[in-house]
Amino acid sequence: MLWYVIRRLLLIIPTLLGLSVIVFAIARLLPGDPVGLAAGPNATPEVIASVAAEFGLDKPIPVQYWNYLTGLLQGDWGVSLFSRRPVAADLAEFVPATLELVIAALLIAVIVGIPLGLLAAIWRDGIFDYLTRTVSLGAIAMPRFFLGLLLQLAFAMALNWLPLSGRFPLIEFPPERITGFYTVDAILIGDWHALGVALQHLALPALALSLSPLATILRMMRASTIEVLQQDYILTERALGIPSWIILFKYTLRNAVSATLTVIGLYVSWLLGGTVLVETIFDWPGIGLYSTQAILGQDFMPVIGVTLVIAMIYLVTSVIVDILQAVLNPKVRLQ
Amino acid sequence: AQGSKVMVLASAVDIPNFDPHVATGYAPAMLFRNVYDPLVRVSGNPPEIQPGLASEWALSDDGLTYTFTLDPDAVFHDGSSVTAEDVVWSIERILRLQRGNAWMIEGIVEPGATRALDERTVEFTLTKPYAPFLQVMIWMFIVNKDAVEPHLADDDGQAWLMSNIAGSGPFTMGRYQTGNLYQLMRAENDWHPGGGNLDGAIWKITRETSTQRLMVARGEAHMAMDLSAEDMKALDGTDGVDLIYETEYRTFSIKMNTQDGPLQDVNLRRAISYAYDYDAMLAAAGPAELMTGPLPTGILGFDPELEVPRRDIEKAREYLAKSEYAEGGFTLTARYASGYENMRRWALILLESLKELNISLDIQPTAWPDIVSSVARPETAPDFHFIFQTANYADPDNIAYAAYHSSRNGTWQNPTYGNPEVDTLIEQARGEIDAEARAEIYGEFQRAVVADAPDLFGVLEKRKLALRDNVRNFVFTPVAANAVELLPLSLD
Amino acid sequence: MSKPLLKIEGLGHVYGARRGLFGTSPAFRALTGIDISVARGESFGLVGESGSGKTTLTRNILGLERPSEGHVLFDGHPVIDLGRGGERRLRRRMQIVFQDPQASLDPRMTIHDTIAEALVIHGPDLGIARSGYTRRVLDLLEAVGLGREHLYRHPHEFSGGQRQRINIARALAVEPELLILDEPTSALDVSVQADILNLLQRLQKELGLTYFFISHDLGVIRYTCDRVAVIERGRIVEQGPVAKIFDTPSQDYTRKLMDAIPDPDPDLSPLRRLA
Amino acid sequence: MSQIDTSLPRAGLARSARAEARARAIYRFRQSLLSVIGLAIAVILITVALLAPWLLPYPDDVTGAVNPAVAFQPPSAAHWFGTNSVGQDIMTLVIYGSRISLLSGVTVILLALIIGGALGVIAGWVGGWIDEVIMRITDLLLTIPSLILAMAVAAALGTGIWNMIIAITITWWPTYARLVRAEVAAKKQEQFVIASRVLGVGPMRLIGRHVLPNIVTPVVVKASLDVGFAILLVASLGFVGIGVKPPTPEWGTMLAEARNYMPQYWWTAIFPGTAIFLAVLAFNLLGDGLRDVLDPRTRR
Amino acid sequence: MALLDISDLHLSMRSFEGETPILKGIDLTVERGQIWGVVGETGSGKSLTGLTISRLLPNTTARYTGGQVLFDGKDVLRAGERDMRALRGGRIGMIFQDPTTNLNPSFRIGTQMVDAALHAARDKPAILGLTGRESRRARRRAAWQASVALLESFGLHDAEDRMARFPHEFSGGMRQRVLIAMAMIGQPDLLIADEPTTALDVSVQSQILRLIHRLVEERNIGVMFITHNLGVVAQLCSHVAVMYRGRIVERGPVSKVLKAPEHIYTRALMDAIPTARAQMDTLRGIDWPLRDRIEAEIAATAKEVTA
Ligand SMILES: Nc1ncnc2c1ncn2[C@@H]1O[C@H](COP(=O)(O)OP(=O)(O)OP(=O)(O)O)[C@@H](O)[C@H]1O
Ligand SMILES: Nc1ncnc2c1ncn2[C@@H]1O[C@H](COP(=O)(O)OP(=O)(O)OP(=O)(O)O)[C@@H](O)[C@H]1O
Ligand SMILES: [Mg+2]
Ligand SMILES: [Mg+2]
Repeated sequence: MLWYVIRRLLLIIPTLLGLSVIVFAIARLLPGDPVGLAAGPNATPEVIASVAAEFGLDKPIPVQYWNYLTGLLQGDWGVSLFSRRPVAADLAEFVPATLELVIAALLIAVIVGIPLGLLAAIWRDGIFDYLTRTVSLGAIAMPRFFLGLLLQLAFAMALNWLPLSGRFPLIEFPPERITGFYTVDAILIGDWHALGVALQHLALPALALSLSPLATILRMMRASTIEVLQQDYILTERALGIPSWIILFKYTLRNAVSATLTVIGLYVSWLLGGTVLVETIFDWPGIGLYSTQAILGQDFMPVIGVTLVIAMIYLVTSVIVDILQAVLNPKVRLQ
Repeated sequence: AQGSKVMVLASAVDIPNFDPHVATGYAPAMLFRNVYDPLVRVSGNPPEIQPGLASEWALSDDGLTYTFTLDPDAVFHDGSSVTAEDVVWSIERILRLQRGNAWMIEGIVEPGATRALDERTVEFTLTKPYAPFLQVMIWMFIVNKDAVEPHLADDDGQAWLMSNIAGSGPFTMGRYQTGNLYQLMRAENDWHPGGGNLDGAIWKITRETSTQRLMVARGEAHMAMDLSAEDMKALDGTDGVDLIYETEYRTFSIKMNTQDGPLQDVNLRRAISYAYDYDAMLAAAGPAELMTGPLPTGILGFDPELEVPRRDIEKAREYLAKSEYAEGGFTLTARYASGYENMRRWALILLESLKELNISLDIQPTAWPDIVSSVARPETAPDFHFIFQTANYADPDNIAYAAYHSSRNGTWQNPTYGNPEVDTLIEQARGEIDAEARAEIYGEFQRAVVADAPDLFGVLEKRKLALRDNVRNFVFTPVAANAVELLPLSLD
Repeated sequence: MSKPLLKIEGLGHVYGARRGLFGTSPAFRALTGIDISVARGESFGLVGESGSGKTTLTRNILGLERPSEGHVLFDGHPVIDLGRGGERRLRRRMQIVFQDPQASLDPRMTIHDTIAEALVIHGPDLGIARSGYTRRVLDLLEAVGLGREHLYRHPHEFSGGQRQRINIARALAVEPELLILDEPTSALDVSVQADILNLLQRLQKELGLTYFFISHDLGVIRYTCDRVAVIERGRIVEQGPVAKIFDTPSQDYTRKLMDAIPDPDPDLSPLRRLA
Repeated sequence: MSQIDTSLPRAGLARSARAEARARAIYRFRQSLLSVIGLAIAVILITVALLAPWLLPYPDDVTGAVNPAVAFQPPSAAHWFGTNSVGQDIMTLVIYGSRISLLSGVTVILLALIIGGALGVIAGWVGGWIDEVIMRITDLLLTIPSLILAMAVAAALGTGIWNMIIAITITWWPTYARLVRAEVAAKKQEQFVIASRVLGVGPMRLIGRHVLPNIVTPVVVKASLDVGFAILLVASLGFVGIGVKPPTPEWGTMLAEARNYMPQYWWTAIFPGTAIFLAVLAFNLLGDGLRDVLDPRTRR
Repeated sequence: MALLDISDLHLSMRSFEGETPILKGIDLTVERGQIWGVVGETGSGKSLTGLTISRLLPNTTARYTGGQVLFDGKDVLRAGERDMRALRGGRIGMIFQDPTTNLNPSFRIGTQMVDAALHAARDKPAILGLTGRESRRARRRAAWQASVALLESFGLHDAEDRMARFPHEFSGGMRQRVLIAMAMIGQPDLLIADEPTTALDVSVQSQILRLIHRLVEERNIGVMFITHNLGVVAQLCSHVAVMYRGRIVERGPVSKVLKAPEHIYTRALMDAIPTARAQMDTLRGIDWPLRDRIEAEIAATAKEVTA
C-alpha cells in the first residue's frame, strides 16, 4: 500500500515533465509577443532586445525549455514578464485560496449530492426524484458566471446577507498564515470571529462553484445506486430478509459511492478550471484570477506554473481517489 | 495597524512593481507619490508646483541651471536623512535604466549633469532650456541610496526595489498581495508637516467597475477610481457618496496608419475625419467634451478657434472622390485594448460611420501588449489605433512630443505619423521659455497637424470618481488624477 | 488414414507477460505440448473443464494467436505468417462457430449482409458473381432450416437456436473443409441443442465436413464425435476413439469428468443409492 | 431489459421486430417529458438560428449599428428585451447570438469528433506503442482544465470565431480519442468482429462495417451532450473577454458587458444569460433522452 | 399441513406493451423432506415462481391475478412486507444461479454472513443458542461462531480465516457454498434453489448437489430446486414438476415421471438429452409441429379440468 502510494506519486513526475513540454510548446509556438509587454510601452528595439535577453527569450525554444526545467528543479518557477515577480511566490500566495474554494465547493457537492442522489434512487420515479432530476439538469446547464451574478444579486445586493466579493474584509487582517486556508488557520489559532467572517466570504463563491458538481454527483449517485439495487447480491440480501435500511445504507451505499468516486475525482480538474470564472466574479484572489490576468497579458510563465500546479493537484487527487477506491472496493487491487 | 482610519481605494489597476524608476501607470504612480518623495510636488486644480523634498529652488537666467535646496527635516523610513547624494544617485539611476519616466528628461539632463553642491544642495545643468522641467521633476522620485546599495546585484537594484520600499514618503508598504490588495501604513518617522489623520490606506484591486461602484455604495470602499458613466448614474443620490466629475488632460484619439495601407492617402483620412459621427461618440462617452485638435482643451497654447473636421457627409464624399479610393469597397482594421467598454462603443460608431463611405471595418479587440508590439512597425500596425493619453505634466510638450514627433514612431503613442515641419515646431516650442511665444508656436503646430489629419480627434473624458463623504480635504489634481496623494486626507 | 487435415505438434501457449511501465503481469501458461491430428471427414471432440484451455487452442488453430512453441499445420501448411492472400485462402478452408450465438453476430447487420459478407470476400474464389449472392444466401439459410422471410432481419429478432443456425450458415458460406465448433450449444436449451446437433450431423454427412468439436458436455461429445481428446489444465491427458475413452477411461481425470455428469436415469443416482 | 420471448419466436416475429424496437425507443423517449422538452427547445433554437436573418427586429444592430439616444431602454413593446449601452436591441443580439453559439458549439464537437475519433480508432485498433503514445498525449491534455487551455490558446491566437473554435477543439478532442479508443478496443475483441476476421475480412472493412457502426451510440450520446457544454465554453470565453470580434453578438460577451450594469439595467444580463442556460439545458436534456433511447441499459 | 402449498397461481408482468400473463395457474405442494425439481425450457416461468414464494418481485411490475401461495398455512400473497421479511431468511432460504454476482463484492464474507445470522436470530434467537436478551456484542460473537461452524460443516476449511476474506478471493464452488450457508444459517424450513449449479463445472456441481442432499437428510427441510437439467433432477430430486410456458404440465415422483413420462412435452424433453448412452440420430429437438401438439394437449387437459 505505502509502496503503491510512493510509486504512484513518483509516476506524477514523468507526467508533469511531459505536460511541461506540451504547455511550453503551446505557450511558445503560438503567435503573440510577450516581450512587447515586458519591455513596456515606450520601449525601443534595443530595450526589447535587452528584455528578451534578460528573460532568455532570445534563445532557441529547446534551450529556453531546458533552462526552465533546470530552474524548476531548484524551485524556480520562472518570473512573470509582467510583474517580474517570481511565479513561485505568487503561486504560494494564490494556490491556498483556490484550494480552499475548491475544497469547500467539493465538500458541499459531496455532502449534499450523495444523500440526495441516494434518496432520489430510493424514491425513484417519485416526485422527489423528478424534482431533483429536473433541478440537477438545470444546475448543470447553468453557466457558473451567470449563477454567480445571480447569487451576488440576490444575497449580496438585494438581501445584503453576505459580502459581495473578496476573501476577507479589507481593513481586517486575515488570520496568521499557517496553512494559507483562512478557515483552517482561524480554527487553528482559535479566532472564531475570523472563522465566521471567512466563511461568510466563502459561502457564495463556493456555492456558485459547487452547483454543477453537486448535480453531477447527485445524478451519478442516483444512477449507480439504481444500478447496484439491480444487482443479484441485493436480491440475495433481500431474500435473506436483511432489513432494507441495512441493505441501503450499508450494502448499497458503499458500492454506489465507489462508482461515484471516480466522477468526484474527475471533477477536481473541472473545479480548478471553473475557478477562473468564479474567482473573476467574486474577486477571489486565487490562481484562477491570477491565470486569467496572465493569459490575457500572455505572460506565459505564470500560465505554465498554474497549469503544472493544477495538473499536480489533479494527479495527487487521482491517487487519493484510487486509494479510496481500493478501500471501498476490495476488488480493486493497488498495482 | 488595524487602526480605524484606513482608507480603501478601489481600482482596477495593479501595482506589479514598486521600483519608482521602472514602473509607470496610475496605480504605481499613486504608490510612489505616497511612499517616495520627489524634489517638488504637484497639487491643486489647476495643478501647482509645491515644495517636496526641496524646500526651495532657483533657476539661472539662461534657463539652464536649476538649484534645489533640500528640506533639513527630510528623513527616509530607516531614519537616515535625505541628502543631495541620494538625489544625484537617483537621477543617475533613472538615466542609466532608461525606463519608467526617463523619457521625460531624456536629452535634457545628461548623465553627470546632476551634482551635489553640498549635503543639502543639488544642481542640475540642462543641455538646453526646458520649459516643463519642474513639471516633470514631480515624477522623479528620490530613493535611499544607502538602503539600496547592499542589494544592487547586477541589475542596479531593480530586483530588490521591485518589492521593497526605500523612500521618505509619509507612508510605507504594509502587507500586500499581488493582484489583490496593497496596504499602505503611515511611516513611523513621517517628517511631512501638516497632513490628515490617515493611519493607512488599502489599494484594492477591483477589476469590475460595477463592483467598485457597489463597494463605495456599501461603504466598503471610500473611493472608486474607474467608474463608468453608468456607474456614476447609478450612484447618483446614494447616501454618503459624493460624485466627482473633473476635466483633465486625458485625450482619446483614433490614430490612423499614415505609412501603410489605404490611409496613407491624406484625402481618405480627411474623408473619414468628416464621416465620423462625433456626436454619437460624445453621447456614448458619458460626461466628456469633444476635442478640438490634437491638444487637450485649456492647456497652454490650446486654440479653441481651431478648424477641425466635424461630421459632414458631403465633404467626406468630396474628399473620398479626390482620393485614390473613390469607390470605397475595401476593409480597414481597427484595434483597441480589449476590455475598454467605451473604446468598443467608439469602434462600433466608427464601423457605422464608415458605412457611409462604403468602407467596412474589421474590429479587433486585442490584448494591450499585443497592440504595443504590433504598432512597432507600420506594416503590422492596424489602420486605426485607439488610444488614451494622459498628460503626466501640465504642458503641451507632453502630448505634442510623445504623440506627434517623428522620433517617437513605432511607439504606441505615435506609431507612424511624422512631418518634418511639425517636428521642427515641437522642438522649437520645447526650447522656448517665453510662454506667449510658445503658445504661438503650438498654435501653428495644431494647424499643421489638423491639415495632415493623422488622427480622429476624439474626446476628453471627464475623470469620474466616487468618494465617501467622510473623506475630508480631497482635492482633484488633473495631472495626477488617480494617483491620489494621501497625505492631506482625513477620515471622519 | 491419409494425410491429416489438421495437425498440431507440441503446441504451447503462454498468455500475458505484459510489461508495464512499473512491474509486469505474470505470464500464464494456458497450453502445454498439445499433439493432435484430425483426419479429413472425421469429427474430433475436445472435452475439458472450464478454463482448461479449449478456446485458447482454437485461437491457435485459427491463427489468431501466435503459438509460444510448437506449430499448427493445416493441410500441411502453417496457419500463421501467410500474408494477406494466403490468409484469405486459409480462411476459406477453415471456419468456426462460437459458443455465444448472439455475440458472434453483428447486431447492426441484417442476416443477408452478415452471410453475404463471406461471399463479398471470397466470391471470386467461390465462383459466385455479385448478382448471385442473394440466391446463395438463401440456399445457405435453407440448408440450416431458415427461410426467405428471415433474410432481412437483424440478429436480435431471432431466438438463440436460430442465431446459431445463422452462424453455421455463415461459416458454411465459404465451403470450408474444417469447421471448428467451440461449445456451439452450451448456451442453448436442451431441446434447441438437440436440433442443432442433428443439423450439424446432417450437414457433415451432406457436405463431407471435418469437425473439431469442443464441449464440456460429455454427452454431446459422445453423441457427435468419432474421436476425442481430454484436456486438463492445458495438457491432453487422454485421446482416442469415443467409445474407448468413454467406456474404459484410463485417466482419473476423465473418470472424474464422467462421474460428475448427472444421468437422467433416476436409478443411476449415487445420492439416492446413498440414502 | 429488452428481451424477446424466445420461446415463442413465431409470435415475436409477427410484427417486424425492427418497428417494434423503434416503437420502444420512441416510447422511452416520450416517457421522459424532460427529453421532449429538450428536443423542443433545441428545435426552436435551431430554427431561430436558421431563420435569424428574417426574425431580427433590428437587423442593423447585428452589424454594429449604434443608437446612443435609446441606450438602456427597459423591455418595451418596441424592444421586447430592452436595449443595451449603445442602444442596440437586445432581442436582436440574442437571436443572432444563437447562430454564433450553435455554429461554434456544433463545429467544435464535429471537429473534435473527427480528430479524436480518427486518433481513437488508430489507437484502439492498432494498439501497441502507437496506442501508448496517443493515449499518453490525451492523458496529459486532459490534466489541464479545458477552460484554461482554451483561454490560453484563444488568447494567443487572437479574437475571432474560428480562432475560438480551434482553441476549444484543441481542448476537446482528447475526450473523444479516449472514448472511441476504449470502444474500439472493446469491440475489437467482440466475437462478431473475430467471426468476421475469421471469414477473412480485412481491417478497413472490419473497422468501417463492424466496429464503427457499433460504437455510434455512445459517441452520439456524448456528442449531443457535449454540444451543450461547448456552447457553455464558448460563452465562458466570451465572458472573460476572449471570444468573437465585435460587432458580432455573442451571449457570453454580452453578459460580461452587462455585468457592469447590474442591477439597474438587469435586462442586459438576464436575456443573454437565460439564452445560454436554455441552450445548454436543451442539449443536456436531448443527450439524456438519446441515451435513454439508444442505450437502454444505462436507463435510470 | 403442507410446508408450501401453491394453488392456481396466476401472475402477470407489466411492461410497455401492457400486461403479459406469465404464470397461468401453477399448483404445487412441497412437504418437508421432499426435493422438488422444477424443470422446463428457458422463459417458462421457473424463476418467477421461486421469487413469488418470497415475494421478491417488484410490485410495480408484477401483479398476482389469482390463486394463493400458502407457506406453513400463511398466505404470502396477502402478507405485508414486514411479515415477509420475517419469513425470508428465517423460514425460507433462497440461492441463485450465479455465485459470482450474488455475493456483495465490497464486503467480507463474514460481514455478510453475520448480518444474515443476526437477522434470522431476531425471531429465532435459539438458532444462535441465544435467549434474546444478550448484548449486541454477544449476539455478534454468537453469529460469528455459528457462521464459522456452518461453513466448516460445509467443507470449507479454515472458515475462521476465510470469513475475513472478500468474495473475489474465492472460487465459484466455494462462493456457492457460502451462499448456501448464508441461506441456511437461519435454519429455514424451505430452501428455494434457482439453478444453483448451472454456472459451475460438472465436478463442482456434483459436490453442491451432495451438499443439498445432505441438508435435506439432516434437517428435514423442503427444497424447491429449479433447473433445466433433467440429469440433475434425476440425481437429486424426489419429485419433479415440468413447466411449459407458465403451466406445470406434469408432476410426480422422479422415478415415475422420468421413467414413464406421460405428457408429450416431458417426453420431448427427455428425447432431447444427449447422454453418454444415446445413439446417433436418436435426439429429437422441439420443432414447430411438436410444439403445436404440445399446445393441443395442454388445451385438452385444461378442458378436461374445467369439464
Ligand atoms: N487473453 C488472455 N490473457 C491471459 N489469460 C487468458 C487469456 N485468455 C484466456 N486466458 C486464460 O487461459 C486459460 C484457458 O482459457 P480458455 O478460454 O482457453 O479456456 P476454456 O477451456 O475455453 O474455458 P471455457 O470452458 O470457460 O470456455 C484460462 O485460465 C484463462 O483465464
Ligand atoms: N421483470 C420482468 N418483466 C417482464 N417480464 C418478465 C420479467 N422477468 C421475467 N419476465 C418474463 O417472464 C417469463 C418467465 O421468466 P423466468 O425468469 O421465470 O423464466 P425461467 O423459466 O426462469 O427461464 P430461465 O431458464 O431462462 O431462467 C419470461 O418470458 C420473461 O421474459
Ligand atoms: Mg471457451
Ligand atoms: Mg430462471
